[in-house]
This record gives sequence, C-alpha cells and structure tokens, in this order.
Amino acid sequence: MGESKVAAMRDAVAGLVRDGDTVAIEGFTHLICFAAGHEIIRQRRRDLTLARMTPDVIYDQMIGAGVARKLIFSWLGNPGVGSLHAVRRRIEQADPEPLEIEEYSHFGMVCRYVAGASNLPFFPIRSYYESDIPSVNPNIKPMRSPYEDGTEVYVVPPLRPDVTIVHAQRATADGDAQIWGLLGCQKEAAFAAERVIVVCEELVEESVVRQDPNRTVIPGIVVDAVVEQPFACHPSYAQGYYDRDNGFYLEWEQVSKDPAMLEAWLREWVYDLESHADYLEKLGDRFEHLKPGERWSGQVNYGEYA
Amino acid sequence: MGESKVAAMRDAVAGLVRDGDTVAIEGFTHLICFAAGHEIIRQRRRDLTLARMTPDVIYDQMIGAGVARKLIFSWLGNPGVGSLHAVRRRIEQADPEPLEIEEYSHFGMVCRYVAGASNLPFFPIRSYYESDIPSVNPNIKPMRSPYEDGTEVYVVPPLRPDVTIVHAQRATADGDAQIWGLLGCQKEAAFAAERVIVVCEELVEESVVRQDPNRTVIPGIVVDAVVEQPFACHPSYAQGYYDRDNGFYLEWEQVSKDPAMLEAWLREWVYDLESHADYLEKLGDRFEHLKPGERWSGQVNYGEYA
Amino acid sequence: MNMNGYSKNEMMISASSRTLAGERVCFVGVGLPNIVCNLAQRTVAPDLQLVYEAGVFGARPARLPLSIGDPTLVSGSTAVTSMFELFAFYLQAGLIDAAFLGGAQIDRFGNLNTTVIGDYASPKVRLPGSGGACEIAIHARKILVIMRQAQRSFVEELHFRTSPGHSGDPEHDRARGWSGSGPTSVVTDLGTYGFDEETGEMTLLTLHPDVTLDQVRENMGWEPKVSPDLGETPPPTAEELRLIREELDPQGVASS
Amino acid sequence: MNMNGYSKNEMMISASSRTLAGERVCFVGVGLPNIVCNLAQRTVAPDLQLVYEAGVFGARPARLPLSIGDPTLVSGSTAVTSMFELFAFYLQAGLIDAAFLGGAQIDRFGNLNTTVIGDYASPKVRLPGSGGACEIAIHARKILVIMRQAQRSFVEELHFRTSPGHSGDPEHDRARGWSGSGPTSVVTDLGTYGFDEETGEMTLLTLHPDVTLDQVRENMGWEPKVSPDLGETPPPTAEELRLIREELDPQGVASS
Repeated sequence: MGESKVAAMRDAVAGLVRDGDTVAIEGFTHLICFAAGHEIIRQRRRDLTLARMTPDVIYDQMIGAGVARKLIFSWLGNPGVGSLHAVRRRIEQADPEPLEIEEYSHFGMVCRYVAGASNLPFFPIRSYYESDIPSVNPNIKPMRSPYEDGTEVYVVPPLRPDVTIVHAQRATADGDAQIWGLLGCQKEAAFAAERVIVVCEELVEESVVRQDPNRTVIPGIVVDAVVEQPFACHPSYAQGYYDRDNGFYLEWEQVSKDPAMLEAWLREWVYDLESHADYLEKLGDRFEHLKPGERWSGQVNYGEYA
Repeated sequence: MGESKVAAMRDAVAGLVRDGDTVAIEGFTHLICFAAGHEIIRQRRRDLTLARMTPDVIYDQMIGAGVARKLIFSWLGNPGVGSLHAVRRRIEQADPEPLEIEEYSHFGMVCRYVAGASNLPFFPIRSYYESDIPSVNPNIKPMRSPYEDGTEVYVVPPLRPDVTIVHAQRATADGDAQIWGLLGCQKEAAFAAERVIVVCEELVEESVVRQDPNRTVIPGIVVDAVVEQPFACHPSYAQGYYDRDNGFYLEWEQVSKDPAMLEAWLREWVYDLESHADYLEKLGDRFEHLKPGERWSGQVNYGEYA
Repeated sequence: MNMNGYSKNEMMISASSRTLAGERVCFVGVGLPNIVCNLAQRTVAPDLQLVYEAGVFGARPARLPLSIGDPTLVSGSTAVTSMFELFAFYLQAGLIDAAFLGGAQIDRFGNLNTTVIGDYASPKVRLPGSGGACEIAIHARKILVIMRQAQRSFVEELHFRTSPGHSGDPEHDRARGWSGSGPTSVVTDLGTYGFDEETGEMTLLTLHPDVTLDQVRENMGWEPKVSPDLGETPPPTAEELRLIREELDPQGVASS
Repeated sequence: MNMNGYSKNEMMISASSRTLAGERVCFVGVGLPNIVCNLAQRTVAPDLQLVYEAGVFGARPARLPLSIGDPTLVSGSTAVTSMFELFAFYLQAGLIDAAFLGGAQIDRFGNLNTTVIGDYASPKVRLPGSGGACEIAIHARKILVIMRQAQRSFVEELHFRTSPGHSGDPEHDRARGWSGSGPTSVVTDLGTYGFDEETGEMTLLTLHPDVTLDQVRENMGWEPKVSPDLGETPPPTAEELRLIREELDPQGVASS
C-alpha cells in the first residue's frame, strides 16, 4: 500500500522526533527499543517529555544524557536489580538539573494510552482509593457513576505522545507489525500517538503477515516509518530471537551510580559510535549465549474461501 | 488444572442455564453456537433475557420457540438476507406475546461487555450524539469530561450475563480457548459473565495451547463447562473448519416468515432430535461443499529459555 | 438491464465507486457497498484499504461475501482485531476516511433511519437498528450513501433518527468537533447528490442517463435542491461493467 | 545461613509459601515472591496458577526469572494478554486470589509506601512508585506481604501511602466494596503476622526459631500487638529446602 516507509534509524529519528516532543518508547521488559533511545541521545534531542510505564535502563541512559525535561511513568527502577540512579539524581538533588515528573500506577498509565488510542477524553478505573497518588497528581480525578450504584471511580486523561516508538519481531514495509510474547501496551501506545516508528527484527513480505492476520498488533496506517534493525532491543529482548541480557542490567547499577562512569559509558557506547551496527560489532560475541533454543508455535488453518 | 470441566451439551445447558437468566451466545457472524441455542430450546428454558450484538437466525429460532421475554441487541437482522420475522412478529404485533427490547449501537454493546468484564460501573463512548437512540433507552446517559475540554460523551452500563456461551476452534479440558479469525466480542462477553460455557470444534491437550499462548482468547479460570461439539455453529461457521452455510440463511427467510413453517422446522430440526449429533446426521452431506481449502498460518518461534 | 445495456444497480455501483477516488481507508458494508469498494480499489482508488466492522483490516475477499463477517474477508487480510479495538482505535479515533451508510429513510440533511417505521413502541415495521451506523456517521470523515429513491424513503420527517447527518445549521455542525464531516454524497437509482456547503442540504448534482428531473421529484418527499450546473452522470464504462460482471459479482447477486 | 542450616530468606520463603495453601490464582512478583509461589505450587497449592502483571497467565518458568517480564515466563504459558486486559479483566474484575506486595515502609494497618522517603517534592530517596501495587492492593482478594523488619521500614507514620491497607476502622473497610480484603499476612525475617479481625491491626502470630519478642520490638516503629497464643514458626522442611536450593534458585540469587 502506498510508498514504502522503510528508513534507517538515523533518518527516522531525525525526521520524526523533535525537540520538545512527548516521546514514548514502550515495551514492558520485552521489545524495549534501546537502539532508538541511543539514536535520540546521539542526535542530542532536548526538552523531551519521556513517557513509559517502566522507564527502565533506556530512560536512565536518555535522562542521564540530558534529552528530557519531564518524565511520565508508573514504575521507576531497574527491574529485578535496583535503581535508575541518573533519574534519581535529577529527582532527589536536581543534579545536574531538575526533572519534572508525573506519576500514575501501571493501570493508570495503560488506561491513559487506551484513552489516547480511542479518542476518549477520560478513562475510568477502580484504583487510587485511599492512596496518596492523586494528591500529588491532579490529573487523577474522582468521578461518580451516573447509575444507581453511584460507585466512585477515578479517571485519568488520554496520553497522546507526539511520537511512539515500538519494536516488533517482524513488520512489512508499510508498517504492519506482528508481535508475540509480552504485548505490554505497545498497541495502545502506537494508536495513541501522532507519529509512529516501528522498528523490527525482520522486514517481511506482506504475504507473511497476511498468512496470520490475527497476529498483527499494529496496522501500517498508523505507522510513519519502519526501521529494520536486528538486536535493536539489547539489553532488553525479543521473544524467540534473543534473551534478555540480565548481566547488562546488573552491571548498569554500577555505571548509573557514578555520573563519570555514566558519561564514559555514553561516550563509548553511543556518542562515539555511528549506529547500532557499530554497537553490535562492539558487543562482539555477547549474543551467542543470548540465543534461545527453538520452541515453535505450531500453525493453524485459516482456510481458503474462494 | 483441577477437575475436568468437560461435559455433554445437554448437561452443560441443564446445569448452567436457568429460567429467567440473562444469556449471551456471542460470536459476530463467526462461531455462533447454534447447537447451544438448539439445546436451550430443546430443554424448554423460559423467560430468558437474550443478549447479542446481532441476534441473527439463532435468536430468531430461540425467540420463535418462546424461550425469551427480553432481547438486548444492537443490530436485528438476517445478515445479507433480510429480517428475523419471528422476532419482528413479537415486536410489531406482540404475536404470540410481547418481547421487551433494549437496544444500543454496536459500539455501545461492545462497551457494555467491556465494562462488565472490567468490573467498571460505566463505560464512556463518543456516540449517540444527535441520535434518537438515547431517547428510547434511558440506560444511555450523557456525561461531561472532568477535564478542561469538558467534552460530552455518553456512557453505557456494564452488561453481566448470567451465562455466556462462546464457541472456539479449540480448547483444553480446563477451558483455555483459542480462536482465530473474527474475534467479535467473545472474550469480553466471557469475562463479563457469571458462568461460561465454552464449546469447541476440538478438545486439545494443554500442550497445544501452551505452544502458542498469544492465541489464547479465554482462560480456563472463567470457564465452567467445556463441550466438544464439532460443527456446532452450522449454519454459522468456524474459520478453517467449515464455511458459512449461506444457503441456510437465505432459506430461513421463508421459514421465519410463516409461524407454521417455523414451528414445523423447530419440531423437525430441534424437538424431534436428541442432540446436535442427530442434527448433523440429518444434514447429511451438506458439509461436504462447506469444507474450505487449506491456508496455513505459518508458525513463529517462542524460544526455549531454560 | 435497461436499453443502455447496464442495470440500475450497475449505474449506482459505478457512480458510487467514483466518489471514493483517492480515498485511503474505507469502512465497507455488505451488498452494493462491498462491490463499490472492490470496484474503486481496481479503478479510482488503488490504495484503498477495506475495513469491515466485523474486525478485519486490509481485507482481500476472494469472493463476494454475503455477510459482513464472511470467512473470505479474514483469510489473507492484513489484520484481525477485536470489535472493541476496531470501533475504539480505528473508528472513534478517526482513522476511517469513508464509510457507506443506507437506510429505510433519509431526510434532506442526510439523517438516517434504520430503526423503525411508525412509532418506536409499537412499530409498523421493525428495522435492524443502528448496528455500527450511529458511530460511523459521527466518526467516518466522509459518509457516502447508496439508496434507491422513493417517496417513502426520501422523507420530509424521519420516523426515528438512528444516525445523525447535517443539522441544517453549518455553524452548529462545525462546532460539533466530530472527526466526521457527515454525509458528502448520495447516489440513488436516479442521480447523484452532494450537500450544500452553506445549508448542509442534499443537492442534486447529476441525473443518470435518461432520467428526468420530474422522476426525481416524484420520488422524493420534498422539493429537491438542484445544482445550478446540473449534469448527467457518466454511465458505467465497459471496463467497470466487465469488472462488476466477471470479477466482483459473477452471479449477479447484487448487480441485477 | 544460620546455625539451623537455613537462611533468613529461606525461612521467609518457606513461611510465605504456606500462606498460599489452597489458593488458585496468584499474582506473582519477582525476587522472593517468585520463589515462594513456585514453591507453593510444588507443595501446599498444586493447582496454583501463576499470573504475572506483564500479561502472562499460567506461567511455567523453566528458570528463575530476574525480571517480571522474563521470556521464560511466556514460553509454555497458558495465555499472554495485553496489560490492559490483565489489569481490567483479571485484576480489576476480581479474579486474583492472592498477590504479594512489599515496600520500603509499612504501617500497623498494612498500608505500604513504595514511592518516596522524605518529602514528595524533594525526596530523600526516590523509590520506584506504585507500578501495579495500588490496584493490586485494592483488588486482589488476599494481600501477602514479605519484608525484612527494621525500625525504618515498620513505621508509625508512612511518608507516602502508595497502596491502601486496612483503615483501622473495620466498618469502613467492609463498606469499601473492594474485591480485595486487604493485607492478610506479613512474613518478615523475625516472624509472621496476621491482621486483627476487629481492629485490622497487624498482629504477631509466630516468632521464627531462635527469635525473641524483644528482637521484634527493636525492629518495629510501634509496640506490636501480639497474639495471645503466640507460637513458633515451623522451620523450612528438608523438602522445601531441597526444592529452593536445587530447583527454584540454584544460584542462590534470592535465597542467600
């Protein structure tokens, strides 16, 4: 359909991510597109509002590199390891500068994306009761059911990122993307966005996607650019393609704690490299022990109805 | 997990569908479980409130047989053919008795199920503006966004059927069900219900479902009974298993128009038969030309992570 | 089949297909609209993506589907989605460029009735109801109507307003803030209509070959507004007829 | 490793796993809770279904996951669902029987703080925040807490209430109409606690072997309510220790 949207990461980021944008690089543990975050750092974007349920190490790197002025999130940490120290320094000591934060619970963040994707002015959830969260986030408002029960709920406003970047195992040149394994809120974040970049492990023929339409998570009509970038999620993972590099997450604790080490890491692994290809070359054989065994889904028959 | 829920259709209906219940047999054109509807007719349930987005021929048969006192719906017709005359007689002429109706738009019905499945007291949608529908259905209420925009939406109340009956291509003995092709609102209707009957073309080992967890639509924890009943959807269809019997839908127009013919049809095809097995035997070779060709999905690798 | 060698439906299909020129994402109904969209995809709108409310995006039907949920719409499509996502993420979000609606009654502002003839509580004829029509009318950027024309269907006063059209007050319409801009075209067996920018009123643009203005008047419940430069609808081309008869509706289900 | 041949974590894991006896659907966190749930599945709760907030139902992890979204949780699971559906259809709908929560601070009514130490606007320590904890605390039928005990974590006054526990007024709690009944058990490195039916206050039920009531008092910010029939926590069985050390946490990641 139409002209191809296939682009190099550098061009996709240069063309679609602008200073001051609200950017969501989503993916819950799975399919977090580190390569896109690194390219944004490399291109020295500034004043971004970064949105993510779980900022994870990628936002610690981006915020440590100074691309953001604000963070919208629901869980701030290095999963299973500890803290995001670059983020904490900015929140706790305004070091090197303050970071504005806007926080929700996981369900609140998910529903903000659902509202954004659905063009709804608000989304009701049963949460936040007797919690201090609404007291520090006026965007979370109480509302009563108009029906007999009069149940009280809280509502959250839509979140509409200027740009959402999601990674998928495979996508077509038009951006039809298929994902298996954890889905997070990739679909909702993509539909909610003004502009969408889909990064994929494999660029595939339309026929591959049309073989199994129920596996399509994001349709090309909401996608502006498609970047084929294998291993773009390291140290996050892509189900069936490579494992999570838990060692990296564990090592990050030390790097993140020390501003000098963080700066050195950014220089060595981002600024001094041209692209993710260089990053992978530098990683060397690290992927060898991250390769999973095979575990196939089996296939189903859609039937030929002519 | 736990004791098996596998049951014969007769026992599942006898045990879980009670006079006066609100019953939803969902499936949008696809996977409409006619066999369950016929069993409910055969067991002469009464005073049911039937809920379905598109009542379709199955509810024309059930309502013609007198099982229902009320109908909740969003589109009332014989898709691509014409009317549901048994339903129309009751609405237009209270013949043989009145039928209470409560109607929504498709999106309104879907969101009622979503609210029911989510334990939400209401669900907001942008619809019904300047339509007469809310004037004949007080359950559809206007509401203002509490945010600056103050956008007006309408809200619909949750729908929580006493029993939802869904058909799936395959399910495990515990009720974990996998569906491909049109999804309708099967998942939402199942999660919204107090009791759930899953009918399937094939009862499969847990290992088959666990091979492709992203294809699971309904988890066993919300399922009370699992009925293995191939071709249970005729004249509706099961993607990849058999085609829609459009001829039957076309013929129904005549049957439905004439109360005597309808009564005769019910006697011949429902009351005088013991089970769906008899129904299939009576249909004879009708399925031969309804068998689709093969069109396989291909398979994906989930990866072995040990 | 008239003396020109094409049927009324074929004329309607051809005329409607041209209203899709350049469109990208179209919500398809069954029957005529289905043929119209597939014809447009092969003629004036090669990039047209067919979306079916049943939850199918980018369908490539291998046969003419009788129902909107035919299995042929699924096999080989780009994406299948739950109906919640289809209505919320695609339609309500404003991703649908054009959609076809019809009804038992339409008024001069393109409001449609698909609910009842007569009184709602005790209707003379109980019609199907809204289905997705109410939200489609509000969110699809362009609403294209295909209906045969008659006194009883083109009425001064609807018995029930299922789906909103123009209000008659363009100020009001602009202030609605809907992603949809309401009905933009009506194609009947007699001619084609647009809607007046100022008044939002249905306006006769072209008469089909051999149709007179009197015939149009005889088949309408109000005095039709007629475009100053009223023209004739270009008849179906030989290629359009070939596509309809040989590829899209070989059994002539909908084209007779 | 203490003189009894098991570690504090192993004592906590064993004691917690027993609180899952007979449970059906459990929301699992990473770290200790993950080992606890997998242990319970092999001992007191054979039918236990493991649900991970990442969107996995019926997980069968082939290794100890470091993160809550580890790929080993997906391969071979019963169902993978979007996070919206997991939180809306499973958690908010009340399908979760038990869930584990912890935090930097807990008060006597089981309210938890995972947000900040110090002032919210300029915190001494910025903690992760709610994640799913706030809604889990409200909807999961039973909340099971695992925390090491110390003056700074078992506090009279939370710095921030991230997740609600009991209010201290059972009347009020019953009137909430939540599907969750709040915290039902707390397991620390010193003992196990329940919550008083009448007051909703944390109550010491058992002391772990070799732990004294004074140690408990020294590591709490309030004077603990003690059950009249205070007992000793049964130590981990040999089989529990074998499962933990050989199958669930061979590298001793969480059990040391």
